[in-house]
Amino acid sequence: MIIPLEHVLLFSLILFAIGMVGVLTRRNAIGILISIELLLNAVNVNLVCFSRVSEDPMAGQMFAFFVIALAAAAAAVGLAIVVAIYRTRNTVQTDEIQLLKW
Amino acid sequence: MFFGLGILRGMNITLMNFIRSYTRKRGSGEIGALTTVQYPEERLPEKEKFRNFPFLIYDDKPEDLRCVACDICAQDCPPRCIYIVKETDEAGKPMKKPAVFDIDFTVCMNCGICEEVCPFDAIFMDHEFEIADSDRHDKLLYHRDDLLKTNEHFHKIRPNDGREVDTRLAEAKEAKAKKDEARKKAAEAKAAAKAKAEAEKATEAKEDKPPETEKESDPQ
Amino acid sequence: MPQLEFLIKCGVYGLMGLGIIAAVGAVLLPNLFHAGLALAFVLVTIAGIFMSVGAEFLGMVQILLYVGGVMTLIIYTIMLTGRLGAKDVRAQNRQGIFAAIAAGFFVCWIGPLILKTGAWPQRESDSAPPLLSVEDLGMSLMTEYVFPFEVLGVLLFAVLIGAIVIARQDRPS
Amino acid sequence: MDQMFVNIKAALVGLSDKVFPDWVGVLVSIAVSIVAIALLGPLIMMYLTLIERKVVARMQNRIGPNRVGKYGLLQPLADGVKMLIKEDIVPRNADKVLHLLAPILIVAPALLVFAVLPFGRNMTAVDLNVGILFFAAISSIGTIGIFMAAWGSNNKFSVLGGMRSVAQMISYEIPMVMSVVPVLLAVGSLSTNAIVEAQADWHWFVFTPWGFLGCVIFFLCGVAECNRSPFDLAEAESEIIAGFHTEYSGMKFALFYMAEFMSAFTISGMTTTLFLGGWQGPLLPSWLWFFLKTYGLIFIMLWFRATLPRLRVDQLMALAWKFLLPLSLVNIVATCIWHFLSDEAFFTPAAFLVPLALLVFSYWGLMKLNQPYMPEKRVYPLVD
Repeated sequence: MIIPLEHVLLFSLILFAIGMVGVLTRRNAIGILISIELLLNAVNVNLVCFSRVSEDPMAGQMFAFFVIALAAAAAAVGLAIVVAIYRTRNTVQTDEIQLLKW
Repeated sequence: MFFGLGILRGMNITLMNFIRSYTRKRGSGEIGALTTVQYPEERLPEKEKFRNFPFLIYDDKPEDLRCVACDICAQDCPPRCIYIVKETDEAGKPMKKPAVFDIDFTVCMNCGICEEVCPFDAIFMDHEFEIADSDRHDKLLYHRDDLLKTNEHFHKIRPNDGREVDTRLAEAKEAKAKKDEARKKAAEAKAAAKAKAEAEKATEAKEDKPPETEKESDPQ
Repeated sequence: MPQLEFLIKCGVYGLMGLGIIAAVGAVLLPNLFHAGLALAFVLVTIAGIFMSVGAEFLGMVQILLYVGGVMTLIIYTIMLTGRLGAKDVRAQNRQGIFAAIAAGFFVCWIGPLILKTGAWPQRESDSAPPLLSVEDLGMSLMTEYVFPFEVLGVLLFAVLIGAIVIARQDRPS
Repeated sequence: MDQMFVNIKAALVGLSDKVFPDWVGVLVSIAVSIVAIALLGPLIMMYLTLIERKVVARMQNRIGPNRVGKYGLLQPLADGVKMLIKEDIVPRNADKVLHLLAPILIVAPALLVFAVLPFGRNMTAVDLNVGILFFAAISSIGTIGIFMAAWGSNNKFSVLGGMRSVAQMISYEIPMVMSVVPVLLAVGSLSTNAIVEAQADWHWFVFTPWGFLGCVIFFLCGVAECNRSPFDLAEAESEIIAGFHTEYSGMKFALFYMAEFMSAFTISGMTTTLFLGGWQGPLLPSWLWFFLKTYGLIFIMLWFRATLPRLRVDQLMALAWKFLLPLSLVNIVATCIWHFLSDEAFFTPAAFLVPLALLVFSYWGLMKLNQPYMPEKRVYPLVD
């Protein structure tokens, strides 16, 4: 590690907090998805940095790898849902999508 | 049958063209030979049927051009790029000659209608096409003297048309000469008849006979 | 060579700073297209941090999958769903203050905990830090982590089909 | 001769080591590589434009540019001057920042890829151990730049072109990466240097059945990736003006142009590295071999451009998803078969013929499956 681990952890913490604010405040469904990607990436930074200092360096990187793949999957399905909602409701603002079934 | 065979065949054609452009002589007309003409240095021979901007024709000296300023071409010009003012003599009487004959080449669309409608074979389409200039307002507005070209020039660029026009003009001239002669003869005859009539009158003043020959001798 | 190390350190801290600024942009920018691009920038900086801690493969995968794949998908959807730069559409809902308080509380709670924990394992002393080669990663994917790997394959396959089914326009009658 | 450039760089670094402390030497070494690549990229681009115009002209029985300098050799400079002094127009309702950033964001990845190209023996700027992945990752960043250009211009044609371009790039990236996998299987490394080293002694991968197919797929996908004819739907002049760079003029347009030509070069260079043995070759210096092979591939690109008409959108997508992708997947299987049959020898008849049979069979099958619907030829009995 070229910089102390605490600093990376703080960085990822701030990133996570920012992503959290985004998830809580965005109206647009795609904006929420963007913020969720931020959260996942903050976690990934942690995983990779821990793998750098741990005795078993493989685990952290593997988990980060799986997280990236899962995030891609989540984004694909989430965006498909957003497109489907946009087709039927003609909006992607989450507070305008109030019906449970349409 | 083989997926992509057509593509390979097409690529073979372009490759052969690529190779032949080096091996075959430029301008030889063979397949694959370069067809480029390096324009300002080399030119293709001009075709006789090529038509471009109009010019005014004169026969011997620039003063007696064929144009009579009849204004037909100016009237028939689709973009109205011809402007004619008749020349006047000292007395202010219009003459059969243009004082101003302007053609705006920025407007002219090279249709050749002026040539077709001219009853006096005075305006023809030229082969001149390199008229580019840096000033589009003055340099491309051609005045009478810029437009004047000799009949020899016309023969040079369009020999067949020149010959045809010349024979037509010669015929017309001949016809005119014949007509003039006829008119002259008629005038003479008229004069003679008049003289005769006067003489007769003089003689018949005594005999009181009405003159009849005068009407019959009228040439037209 | 301490001077070079200093330069690299500066670079990494710079990347982190830029990443946080871009993350703020990704969350707050009213125009979603700009937000998406800011997120792409965050992802690139994170890839840079991965590279700097020796996870080259992961950094590259991050760029390839996230910037090349997910971001393209997100921007594509942003463009498809329209009404982008409309001034009258609010980007944020009314929970801004509460969210900021919650996030601030979160940071104030965890941050000191991180700083107080003095005993983070450090590997500064290792002259040749263990860089994981791509071969190692591949081997462990095929041995130790083969089950999650297979499950991931099935999941991605399901996602592929599911996304098509959900987003498809014309359903056969 | 072979190590000419390497020696020059070593001499420069040695010179700085005499004067400055040793850490400056590292920086000098980095700077030399960066400057060399930053000069090489635009230079290659400039002369590629000339080569393209010349070659395409010859294929169409014309001469091509020959006025500026001997054989038109100074034409790129004249073009450059023209580009620089042109008016730089930004549309009124454009997103100004994106409009400005997009060309930079498109050029930068195109130039970055040069870093992992092995130009000759010991002539890789950065010998990353994930070189191929770096290439794939960096060239996928270009899509973001295209999006920015398309959306920032605030122009219908730009957005249409950008959408087309991105759809095309995503689709073709998949068979492209898949066609690289056989090489990685055979070499066991992602480093470009290791791949070239593995192809010593004429063991070029293009001489194996899977390598030949992989080479063709990779090259075709590469042509599509850098939006060159016949896959240039994104900038189809007759349909959508110039696609995503419709609103660009002057130097910003030149940057797009530069990115296109530089990625054409890097695609060719990567194909050379992966399948044609890179800088391996007898007699001539290694870097000359690399450039010879690369320019040969670029000639094929120009040849495509002079021959083939533009594809339709559905044909383009069908080619990528229904033909190239399955074929490249089969190719991976064929490589595995080759690997186990050949038993570490490069050429054994069984290891050669079995994958060949598999590939020919799957090629034929895919061709049959992809047969487009052809309506029966209409007969007009009353006419004849």
